[in-house]
Amino acid sequence: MLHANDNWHVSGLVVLISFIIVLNVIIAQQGKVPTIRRIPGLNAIDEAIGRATEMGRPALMIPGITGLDVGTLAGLSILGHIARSIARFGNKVILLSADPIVTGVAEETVRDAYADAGRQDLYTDDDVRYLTSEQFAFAAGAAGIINREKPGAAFLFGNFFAESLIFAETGQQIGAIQIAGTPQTEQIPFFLAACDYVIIGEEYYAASAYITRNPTYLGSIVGQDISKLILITMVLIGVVVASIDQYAGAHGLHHLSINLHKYYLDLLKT
Amino acid sequence: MKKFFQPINVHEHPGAFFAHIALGLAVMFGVLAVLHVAPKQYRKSIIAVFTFLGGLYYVAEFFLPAKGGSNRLTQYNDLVANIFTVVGAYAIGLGVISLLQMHIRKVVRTSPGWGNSAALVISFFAMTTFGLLNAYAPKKVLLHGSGMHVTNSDVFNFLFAGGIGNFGSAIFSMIAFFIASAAYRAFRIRSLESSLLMTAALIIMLGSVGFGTVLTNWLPLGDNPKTEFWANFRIENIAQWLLLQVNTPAQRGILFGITLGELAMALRLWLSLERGSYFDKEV
Amino acid sequence: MTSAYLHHILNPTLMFGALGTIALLSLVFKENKLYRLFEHIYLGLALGYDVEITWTEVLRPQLWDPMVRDGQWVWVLTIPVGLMFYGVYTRRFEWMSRVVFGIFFGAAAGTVFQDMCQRFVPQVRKSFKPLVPPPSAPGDIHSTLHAVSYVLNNALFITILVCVLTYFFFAFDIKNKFLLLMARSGRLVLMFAFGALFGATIMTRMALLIDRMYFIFVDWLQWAPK
Amino acid sequence: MDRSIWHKMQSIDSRYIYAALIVAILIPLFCSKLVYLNIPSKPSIDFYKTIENVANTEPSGLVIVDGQWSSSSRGENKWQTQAIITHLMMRHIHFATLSFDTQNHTLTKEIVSALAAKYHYVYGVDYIDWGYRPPSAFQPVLKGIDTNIPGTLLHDSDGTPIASFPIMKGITTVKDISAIIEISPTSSIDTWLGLVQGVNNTPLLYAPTAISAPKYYTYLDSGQLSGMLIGVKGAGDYESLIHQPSFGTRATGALSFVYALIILLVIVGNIGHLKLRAIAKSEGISRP
Repeated sequence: MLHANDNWHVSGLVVLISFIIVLNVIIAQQGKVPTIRRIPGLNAIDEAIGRATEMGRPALMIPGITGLDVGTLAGLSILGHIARSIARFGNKVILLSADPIVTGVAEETVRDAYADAGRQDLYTDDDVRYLTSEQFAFAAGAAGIINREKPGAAFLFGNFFAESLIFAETGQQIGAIQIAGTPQTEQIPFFLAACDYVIIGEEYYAASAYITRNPTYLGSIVGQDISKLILITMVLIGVVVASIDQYAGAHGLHHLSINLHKYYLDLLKT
Repeated sequence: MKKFFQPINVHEHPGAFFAHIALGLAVMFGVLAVLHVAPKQYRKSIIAVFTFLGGLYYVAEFFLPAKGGSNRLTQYNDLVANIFTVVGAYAIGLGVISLLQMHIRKVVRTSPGWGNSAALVISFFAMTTFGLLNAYAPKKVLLHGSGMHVTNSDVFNFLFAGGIGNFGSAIFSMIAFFIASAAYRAFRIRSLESSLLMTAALIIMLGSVGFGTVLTNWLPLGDNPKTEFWANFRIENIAQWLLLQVNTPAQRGILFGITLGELAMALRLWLSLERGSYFDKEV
Repeated sequence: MTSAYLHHILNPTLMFGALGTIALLSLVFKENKLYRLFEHIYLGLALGYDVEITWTEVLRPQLWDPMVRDGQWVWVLTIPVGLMFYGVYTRRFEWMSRVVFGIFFGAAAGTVFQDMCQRFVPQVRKSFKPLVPPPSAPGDIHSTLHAVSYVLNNALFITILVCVLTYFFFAFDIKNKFLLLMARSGRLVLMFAFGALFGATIMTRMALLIDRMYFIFVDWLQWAPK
Repeated sequence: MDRSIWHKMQSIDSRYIYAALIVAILIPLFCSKLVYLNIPSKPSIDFYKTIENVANTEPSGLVIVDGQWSSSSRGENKWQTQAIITHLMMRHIHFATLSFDTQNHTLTKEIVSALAAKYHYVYGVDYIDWGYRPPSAFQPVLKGIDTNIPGTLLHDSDGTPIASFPIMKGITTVKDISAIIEISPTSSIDTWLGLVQGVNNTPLLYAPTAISAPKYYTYLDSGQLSGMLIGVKGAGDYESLIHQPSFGTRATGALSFVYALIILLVIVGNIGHLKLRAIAKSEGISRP
């Protein structure tokens, strides 16, 4: 599907969902702020920072290994909030980045976080480090830094691939409390095995809302929930219609079957 | 106006070529200067406008009705991609400055571990130099005599195939160690969740390796309709069923949620509805 | 030891690769000086390769050649835009870097509509799974069994999908016991699925380590039989 | 019994685990004569039968071997390639190799040349190297194979027109191809399924890495794929089916050891954990 007019039903559905999300963001920004459920793992952020500070060890952050895409931005947004907490605790942060542009955004994010907490004195230029964009060279460098600087807490939020376990397991071995999340679902099993707290799937995109209770994010979550409800309904109707179609096909009711395809089953066909 | 942007051959009209470059740069810097002297309260809006424009092309290209796979904008897809690639490539300096600054400082101050930092800096310059030499003059002989014949491309291969290639595989294979220790630690009957994690992993493991499949090898293979039913209980078939019938819908459920989250985040960014430390700061 | 063997062992490319492999893998036992050295060499090489690739694969073919060879001088206009990145280093021009970051944010966000339509919506359509079995194939002696398994598998598929989606509701305050149970079982199924993924990944990862051992003991040292 | 032994069982130092893992891998590597329990899986057997069928029914047919793997997945794909090429040569089936990855072209060539010397395969008569094509040309080349093979591929890797080789006599479209083998860590098989397989129901065989295999079982069920070699276990299966044990067999043996080790570790860890929990319960202390 290269253009919207290849199938207006499909693009229409996407526009409808987009509209619902934006509308809910605006409603929330006007002051009608919703609440959301607990996300296990995120409550432990302050505890992890507190313990690292007590031990006199810095906190480590990695915003994934890809360039500036939506997943990385969501990760940076979560890390920005965490950096503020770290600054408030008066602790140091080490952020490792695998992309030059992400490095730039991360530098600003972390510096701002320290400025907001009034602790500019704690921030130095070496705190946000670009290593390389080569996947495993980055992993080698990160594993070395984790072993040498022994962070007391590690926050892994971004796009991770096969190397996820290298960070998580080396961090685990030096005794860091680790909290991780990624939109790359295949890596979640490894985070589950090696980290103390893992946020799963869409929780990754809901994390900022949960940490900050910011109306914009909360409104967005409501929009996403309504969209999910629409999708579930569509699937359930689809199951019923497909069953009738199967029955019709088996009993020679071809006319019915053609209509079911025309008016529902094939609407979203691309 | 359109004529102004036409290509000019630098060898035939060097004067015109450089004049255009100078004028173009002057106008660009002029625009930037105007943006910079604009009152500070407009800065947030300026950023919002540019963010919106940055995404507008792709949105418009997608939604404008197309005939035969292309519309008025489709022909510019390559150009837009090229512009983003080229501008993005300039950012490489951000990374290089960040890393080299730190390590050169270490070498200059001979602070602990400066030897390693020196190794990093030397490898960096060696790779950059021989990478470029390999691109421009791969066959040029560097060392010759006493049975030796070393070209630029040989040195590049030493660094690339011998170094980067092997080192990458080594780090990749390190995951094998970690997967073993992580499995040992995580697969415990500690809670219902960790028990489920363990059970599924063990079934898949047994189903995919020699001694596991031996366990149920007394069951028929299933190539005969009479015994077909019992073949379902072979461990490799149970493993396959788990991956297809349990794993697939679970992954799809996650995908639904994640994609919606991604869409919401993208919309907030594009329309500058995003809030948070980076986006809220007064500039 | 014969001189041919020594010559083989001391082949610079092979030796560099093998020593580096051993040094890097030694990290799993203990962080040590040799690891540190090769880690830094690797980082330096990779960063150098980044720079080299950026020139030979991006800037030379897409900027330099079009400008110098084809006279497309307009590409020079990208330079001031690229310079804006470096605003991060100064207080005065810091805000300028936000403009160019913003353009990139926008571009990353702008492709999302096509992505949703192309990758996501088909997944919705593929979930329309009938709960009525298809007519049985002629001569199928297990037709009832096949019909039952078809319906059960599809029902299971839909149940898991809906349960997992229920788990991902954040803003709706779910009080209904049945829905709570669905959300809870959604999370449990997720754990089961993650376990399966974990198990399925082990072979590919191990194969790579086996290959590295082969590289060291068979290809390089030639201690183990070929 | 002493409480500390249970403690040790549930918290073994990971360095011992790593050392044990290395030993588990090295035993089969050094003892090439060990015999392992391994039963070829059904997809592997189907793969083998398909090739045997080509040898029996179309002795002069041509098989396409397409490689998309590079050094990062060589641990699995290299041994699959070696086993498959060995089988083709043992049964004297003609084949053409094709690569859509720069590294793959060199890696596949190494394997084929070594085996060609052993089985007296003559280039251009018994096998041919269609060469490397950039990944961006993947779809166009596959579309071209449907209708005009010599016209799409034009030259072999040395620049000689492929139509001039005896092996290409009578080969013009996909209808003249006896089977297609895809060896790849990516989802490239989708494109073969979508653009080539259905045209003439050519038997399509797939050799993926273990990670990417699960997605493709459905195509085995539907018959669009005629067989599948899954990861390094698939390579081991194949070597035992053609009675040519090589590295795949040793690697499969190593895998069995490694898996047994991990399962053993999990069991030991759980015994320690459960016992400690029981002790703690009986002493009235909450969880250890």
